[in-house]
Amino acid sequence: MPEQPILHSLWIVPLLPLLGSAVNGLFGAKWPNKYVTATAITSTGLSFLFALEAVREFFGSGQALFRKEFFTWIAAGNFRAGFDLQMDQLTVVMVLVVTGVGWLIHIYATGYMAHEGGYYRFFSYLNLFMFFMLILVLAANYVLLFVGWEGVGLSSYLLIGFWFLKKSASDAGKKAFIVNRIGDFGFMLGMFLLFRAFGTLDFQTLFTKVGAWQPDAMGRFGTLTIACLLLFMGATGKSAQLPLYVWLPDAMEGPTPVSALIHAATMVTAGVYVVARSHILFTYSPTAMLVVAIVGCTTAFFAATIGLVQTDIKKVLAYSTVSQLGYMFLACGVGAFTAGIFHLMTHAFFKALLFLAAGSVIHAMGGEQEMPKMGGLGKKIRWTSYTMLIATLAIAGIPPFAGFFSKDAILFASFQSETGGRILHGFGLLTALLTAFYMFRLIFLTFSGKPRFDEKKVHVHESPWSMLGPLVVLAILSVIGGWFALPTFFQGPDYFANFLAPVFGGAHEAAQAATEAATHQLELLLAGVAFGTALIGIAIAYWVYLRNPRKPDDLARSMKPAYTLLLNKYYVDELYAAAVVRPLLWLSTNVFWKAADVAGIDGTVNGIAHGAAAIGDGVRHSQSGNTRSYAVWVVAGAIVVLAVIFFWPGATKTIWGLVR
Amino acid sequence: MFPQAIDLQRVLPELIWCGFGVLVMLLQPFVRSRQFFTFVALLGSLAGTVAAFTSFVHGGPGFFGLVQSDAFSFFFRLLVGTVSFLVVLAAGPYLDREKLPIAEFYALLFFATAGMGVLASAQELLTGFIGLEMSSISSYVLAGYRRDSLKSSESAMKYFLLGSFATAFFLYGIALVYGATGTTLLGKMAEANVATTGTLLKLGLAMILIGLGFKVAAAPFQVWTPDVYEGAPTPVTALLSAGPKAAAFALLLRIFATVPAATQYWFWAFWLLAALTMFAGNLGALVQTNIKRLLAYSSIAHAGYILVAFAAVTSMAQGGSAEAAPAYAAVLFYLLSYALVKLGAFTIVSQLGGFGEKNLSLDDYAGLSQRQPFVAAMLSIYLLSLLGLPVTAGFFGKFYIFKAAVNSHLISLAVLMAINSVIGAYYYLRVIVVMYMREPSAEAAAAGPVAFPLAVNAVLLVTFVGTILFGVYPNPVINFILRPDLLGH
Amino acid sequence: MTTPLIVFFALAALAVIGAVSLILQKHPIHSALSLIVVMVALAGLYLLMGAEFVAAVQIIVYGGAIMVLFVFVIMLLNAGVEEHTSLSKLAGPPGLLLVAALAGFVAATIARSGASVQTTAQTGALSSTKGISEMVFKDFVYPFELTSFLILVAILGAVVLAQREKS
Amino acid sequence: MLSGGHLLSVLIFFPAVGAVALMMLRGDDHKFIRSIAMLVSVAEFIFSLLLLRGVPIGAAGYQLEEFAQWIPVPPIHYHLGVDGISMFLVLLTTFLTPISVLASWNSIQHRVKEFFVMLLMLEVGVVGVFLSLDMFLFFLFWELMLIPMALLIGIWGHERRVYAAVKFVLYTMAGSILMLVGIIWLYNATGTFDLPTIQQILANSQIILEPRTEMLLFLAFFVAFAIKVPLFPLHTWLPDAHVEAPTAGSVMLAGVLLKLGTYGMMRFCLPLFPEATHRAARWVAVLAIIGIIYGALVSLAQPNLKKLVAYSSVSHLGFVVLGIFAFHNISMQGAVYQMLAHGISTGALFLLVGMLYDRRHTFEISEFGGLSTPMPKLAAFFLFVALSSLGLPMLNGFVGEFLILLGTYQRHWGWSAWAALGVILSACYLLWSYQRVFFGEITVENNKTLPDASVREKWILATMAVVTLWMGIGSPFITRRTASATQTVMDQVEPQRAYEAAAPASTKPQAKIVSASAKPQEMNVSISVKTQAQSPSSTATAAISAERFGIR
Amino acid sequence: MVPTNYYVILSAILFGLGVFAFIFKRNVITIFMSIELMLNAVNLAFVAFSQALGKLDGQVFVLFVIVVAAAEAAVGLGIIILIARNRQTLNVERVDLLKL
Repeated sequence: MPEQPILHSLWIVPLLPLLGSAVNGLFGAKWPNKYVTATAITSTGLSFLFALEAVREFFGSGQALFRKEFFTWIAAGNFRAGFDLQMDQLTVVMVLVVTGVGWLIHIYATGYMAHEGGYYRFFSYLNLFMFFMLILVLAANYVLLFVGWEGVGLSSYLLIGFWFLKKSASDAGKKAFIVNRIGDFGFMLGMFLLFRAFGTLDFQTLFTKVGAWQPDAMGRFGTLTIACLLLFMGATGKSAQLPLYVWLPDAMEGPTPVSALIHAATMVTAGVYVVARSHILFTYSPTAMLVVAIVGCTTAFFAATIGLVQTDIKKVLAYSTVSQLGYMFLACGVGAFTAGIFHLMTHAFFKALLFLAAGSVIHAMGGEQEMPKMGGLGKKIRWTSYTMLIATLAIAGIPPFAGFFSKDAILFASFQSETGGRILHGFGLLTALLTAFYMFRLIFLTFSGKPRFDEKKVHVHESPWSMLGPLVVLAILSVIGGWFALPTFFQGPDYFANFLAPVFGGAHEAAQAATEAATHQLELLLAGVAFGTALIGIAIAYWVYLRNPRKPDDLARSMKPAYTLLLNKYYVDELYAAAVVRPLLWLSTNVFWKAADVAGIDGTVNGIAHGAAAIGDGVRHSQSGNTRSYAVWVVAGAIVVLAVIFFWPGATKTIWGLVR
Repeated sequence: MFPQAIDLQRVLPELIWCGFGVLVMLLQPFVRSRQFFTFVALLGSLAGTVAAFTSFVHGGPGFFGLVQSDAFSFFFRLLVGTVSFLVVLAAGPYLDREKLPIAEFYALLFFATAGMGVLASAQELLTGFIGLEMSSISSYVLAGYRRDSLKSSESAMKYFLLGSFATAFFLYGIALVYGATGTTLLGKMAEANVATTGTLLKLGLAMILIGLGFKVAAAPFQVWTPDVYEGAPTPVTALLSAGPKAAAFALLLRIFATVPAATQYWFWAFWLLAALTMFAGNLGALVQTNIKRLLAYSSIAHAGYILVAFAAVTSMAQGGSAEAAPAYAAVLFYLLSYALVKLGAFTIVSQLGGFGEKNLSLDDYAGLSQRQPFVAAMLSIYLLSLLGLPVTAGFFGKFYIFKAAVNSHLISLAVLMAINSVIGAYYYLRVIVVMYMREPSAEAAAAGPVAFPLAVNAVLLVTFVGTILFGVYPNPVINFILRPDLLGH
Repeated sequence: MTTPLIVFFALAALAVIGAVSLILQKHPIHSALSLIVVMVALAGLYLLMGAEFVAAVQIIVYGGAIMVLFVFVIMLLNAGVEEHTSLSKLAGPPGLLLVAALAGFVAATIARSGASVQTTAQTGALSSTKGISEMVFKDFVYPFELTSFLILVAILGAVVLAQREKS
Repeated sequence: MLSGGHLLSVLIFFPAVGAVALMMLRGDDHKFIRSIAMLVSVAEFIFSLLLLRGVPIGAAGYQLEEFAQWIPVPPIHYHLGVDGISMFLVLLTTFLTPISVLASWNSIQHRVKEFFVMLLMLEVGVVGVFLSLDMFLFFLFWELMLIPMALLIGIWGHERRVYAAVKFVLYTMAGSILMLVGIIWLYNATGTFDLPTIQQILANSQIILEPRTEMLLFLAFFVAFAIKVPLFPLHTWLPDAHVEAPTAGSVMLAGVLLKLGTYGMMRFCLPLFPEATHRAARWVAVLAIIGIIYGALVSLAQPNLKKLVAYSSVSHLGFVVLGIFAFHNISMQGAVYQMLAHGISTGALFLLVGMLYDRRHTFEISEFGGLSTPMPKLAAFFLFVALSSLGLPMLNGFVGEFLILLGTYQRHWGWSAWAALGVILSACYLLWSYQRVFFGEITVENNKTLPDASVREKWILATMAVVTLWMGIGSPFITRRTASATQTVMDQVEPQRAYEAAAPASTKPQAKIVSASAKPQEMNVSISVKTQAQSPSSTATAAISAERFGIR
Repeated sequence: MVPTNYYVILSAILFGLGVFAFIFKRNVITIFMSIELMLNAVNLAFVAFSQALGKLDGQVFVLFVIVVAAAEAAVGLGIIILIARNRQTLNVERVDLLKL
């Protein structure tokens, strides 16, 4: 019995949800819902508790990094991939977020899904997701991380397509998986390259080995740069960045708790996590960093613009998620990994809350998701509306809500970064403005104003406490979640940064240095600017949607092309369909299969066969049955034999003998 | 006193066979019982076969070197003896079914066998010629044995006309060789000075090759084969495909084993004949729907394979006969395996043919595996052996020929042979497919299984066991035919 | 031009003419007769070469027995003028060409290789019938005996084939 | 000189005995026949488990050898032996046979006896191929297994069965006959059919094949194997054979027979003709990659479920071939693992397709749709298997693919990158077809009432699933045992790094990578050092090949 | 004295004519005759050679050939009679039941 029992059997943390999933999957079909609920909640809850205990022990042990190899999973030649788990501060954040938020959402789901068919299936999938997500964040090497990576993809596939009777749902699930696969393609190649370069994929050894290298200069595509970019390709897939973000909006086909857990709080942040986890590699490659920053920034802005006009409440949230993830990458890209993770955490809180609240709204509306058909719900479902309002304030970046601090940290860091900092910062602000605008648009459209639905048909009702409870908890978190960074505004330390310092050592130092360099005023100024923009955004939203509700349609009419463009999400899906999907299908069907395979290769083979048959028929017809012809054949044969014997090369002498 | 006993002993099998032939003829007017004749015939062919042993034990040249009783002739005597024995077994029921006179058949069979024996042991061209004629003329008659069948008589006519046509070539060849070398003794020919008499000898040998090429149905002399095989009574077809062919090959082999000039001149001819014959046989068989005809074509193809080995022999024999030993072995073993298989297959065909040989088309074999599983299995085994699949004698036969060909660097020929065996696979499979993968026709199912009398089953058993045995354990045969004194020196 | 040569050419011409007429004649009987002419001519040539015995056999067996058999069969089947069908495409011009090529080639080859056979012949002592008999009954007794069986086969075959069916 | 009894002979001939026993039985008592067949195949499987004990971990060379004179001239021996690679392939065979017996429990209703006889004879042939160390013996079994398979397809298959069967046989024969020529040619060169001896002779360069000859020999063997695999342009027999074959036939075909090709490459092409292999490698790799992508795309286009699976194996086997011809011990290990994994998962896929066929008597995807409503269990299994086949981590498919790509990348990053596209595509076609078959509303009326998996089917699928999972997690159990064997192959094919010289001109970034990292070179050094240690003879060959490459 | 060559060439010509006749006559009997003609050509060659070589065996061969010819004649004519009986024709071209 070691002094840290749980820490030394860390596997139990992921294993519990797996057990829950297996139990529910195998036996749940015949069980009443309450057993299923019990299994699911207890398994995830326990795993949360164990996680807490493990964290406690980890800090108790006081070591920078806890790492343990449980068993070898793949071994070939000098390659070894083990079932190795590790724990450090970064892991702590992730694990707690995953298990904690996950658990809350489980509880929420018990209420939300209560009347759905396939209840057991749902929770089995959800637990499975928890398992893979925990593997992802606990993994001590890239291969095991990849297990979680693919696994969460799978579970998201399953959960998005949970209502498999709906074609749109199963389509969305398939799309999610395949798009992720495209990212994974890059991720795998990245791993291969790393292994080729360093001969290992263990975080510890690999990162120490990197230390021996000198960084790739800006614009130089050395091993590290390529490796980072490949890894980042995976990240774009998983975290829905340009150009692979397309699956996330569709993913809203899944039940809302799923959207909250997977497509807001946890899975989609995996990409950010990976980048943060491999920050050493990235810091060694400014090029890659820049790429990350640009992609993040662009995505943030791009998604925000789309979010402006979406009418489906979940779609709006989806695009805002994409946009927020963009922020996180922006943070990583400018070297402020701490800020990135910080935002990741706060985002997990308020975005989960947003989704859950939205779910509660939908629940209240009896499945209605179109905001134009809502309105005036504020009075009817107070808890929901207030919690959602908190979350909105948080995401809009209104102090003292959590979002403000994290977003501010990011904007500040981007402003600081020497490569194109101003531009990045500018776009960041703009995005903040848009975010504030469309989020309050959502709020106003949903909760205030006149009801735009038939009150007789729809009986709006507040959700059960099993759903509201999590909302409240998350609301609290969304408020206080950012206060770690509060002291920085009074020259105090950034607790969160210090906490993560052991992990982001180098990078953090850099950030610190920057902070020192930057005058404190500047920081305050920037914070103020950010706050201002947020307010402006809110103001516009208020002006447009509450003061004069005609306005939106006028605007839409006045700038029709832009509006339609945004409404159709820049036609990216259509573009992909036209440029990739359909050509590929056409090619495979008509060229590869019908033409090359059937006609070409098989045709040739059969052609040979038929040719042989034809010749055979010829031979057959030489059998005229007429003795005289046969005699001629014999004579012909005689001549052949004579000719061969006399005139074949080697017998030429005799020819001359004849003619002479 | 001449001839000495030893001379007689060295041709004992032939004497016995001829003797039995005469005996049967003499008994024919007095005995009515058909079984009796069958018994005598079995006895005779067996006796001759056994006698082959004694004449092998007291081996050596006989009649001033006209004949040579050695391992080689022993092997072929044994082969033709067994063949005739099996043919007797198979023919008995057939003749009863077709209501054909039996004694004459056996007598002719005996003389034919004797002729083959002579061919196998002849060491002198004219003796060989006589042997050839004995076997040929008797087979002409046998081919036309079903007198009132148009097909049978026609096949007899074609066989006879073309056969004697080819014989004339053969004979002319002998004459020219005689003129060139002043002798017809193969042994003496070896000493003949090729340089002075080159052209004439070459022409003579070419003519001989033509004559024998006809007998072994090498393309383009193969034209007669399908017609004759189809028309002749099936047991006779079995005999034709197994016996005379083997005997003719024996003479061919002996000639250029002993006459260096032949080895020297014949190589390319064999190369070409082999290629042509393989393709003619296999391609022709592709489109056949009459099983007898199909097998006829396949036997052409197999003649082609054997000729490949001949080409190998010729190209190896440059380096002395010892070099060529494996190739000889290949030829001999192939002839053995082939004879067994063809006998078995044709026996089944003759039995399934029914009265007047009506059911010969592939369609009559549809779903045979369900009507008569064992017969179908047997036939499939034979076909697979012809195809050259493992654990059948045919596999080793083909393997040895490939080996011979590759040994003598005839890669091109080997590849051609490979291609051909694939083509061959197609039509052999076709028969198997029909038997196993198609449902029997209504009337066939109604007719029920054809009875297989004991004698026929005996034939099948022998051929089957032989095929499998030599397919798993060819050692005894191989060891025997690989002996250095195969050709008695 | 010595006497033997003249005789040779005369007989050769006769033989060839006979052979040609065998081909040209429409009626089998006439063909048979022209074949007999050829045989007689050949017998003459044998005599010229001093092979009396062979010549005699040629006349007696061939000209006598065998051809009589032919004529007999022709009569038996009272075969008329042969109908001139040409169903075989091959046996038309191509056949002609091939045959010409073959015959020409053989003849030419032999003519070329003439040197190989020595042309002087010892007549007289050699052509003794005694010598032949000795060979037949000593050196070649085995094939000779076999021929007896061959004849048997022939008889048997003829009987089997030609006898009228009882049933 | 030989150890360990006659286990191998038993393994080869026990099913034959069983088959004979079956033949003796009366034809009409189907149940009895089935159970006997089941009994035999299970017993065989249990015997084969003894191999695990017989082949110690890390032992190089062949174990449990059996050696007996068979035919004096040419010297043909009855020489059996097993190493890490063949052992697991044998295990795969003996495992899949009872599964197929079980799978054809009800679906085979006419000529039951013959069916099981054929199945067992097939097992005999396959096991024989894997275990024989004498080339002649190898060829004999190779041909032997042809007929049972052809009959399985041709008698118990579907509509176009005859065409498929004949096509299958002709294709295979076309290759194998040439291989026979090659074998004999090799015999002429070395004077023996004994594989280890020949390897010795060639490795010690007692006989040096001149490049052209070696290449021809290599091709003679390679084509035969490539047809079996099937490699890209030679694959067209496969879809027909698979679609027409009965379920058990497909399982054996996909599960085992295809592996014979890749096994042959490992066992013959690489060790015997290293230089030729090296020269051919890049072309083979190109074909393999084409096969991977092409197979995937074509299966993407298939309206026929079984054909889809068939084409998917073209794609998967492409990975194996690539792994073999990348000459990296990791990829080699991966190739072996992928063989086994593919055997299991594709076998399972065919089983499932067969179960669907038993219910609906069609393979047309359009005929299905929404099936997970009536049959959730079957749907779940299908998803599971599909995931394993598309290489989801923690399932068997991943390990093989990952190792192959990883290993290949170490030598030719380009190949690996192209091949990795197959990973994306496999997800596409499998998930798309799965969606069309199982998701959505039920479109066809008589799909509404289909029964879910029966007990028997559940047992089959459960076993498969367990193995799949186990192979996905416990891979070292296998890789540890195959390591030494694959290493041997590597040493034989790669006596020295002459290949670097012959490697395709690397594109710009790769050059950078190589320059940037010191690691790979170190690895190479270590490997080549190991080579020196393990096979001292190899240096000679090294020299030869070196100057040969110099010539080229 | 006549050179042997002349005889042999004559035999070659006769042989050729025989072949010619075999192919270009339709009547079975005549065709058979042409075979006899060819055999005669052979005989001529034999005798010529034997005389040239000064050996008797050539003449012995001639005897054998004649015997064989007789045998063939017997059987052949038997077959011809059979054909004539079955087919009511002597034209070989009409006897083509077996074909393809």
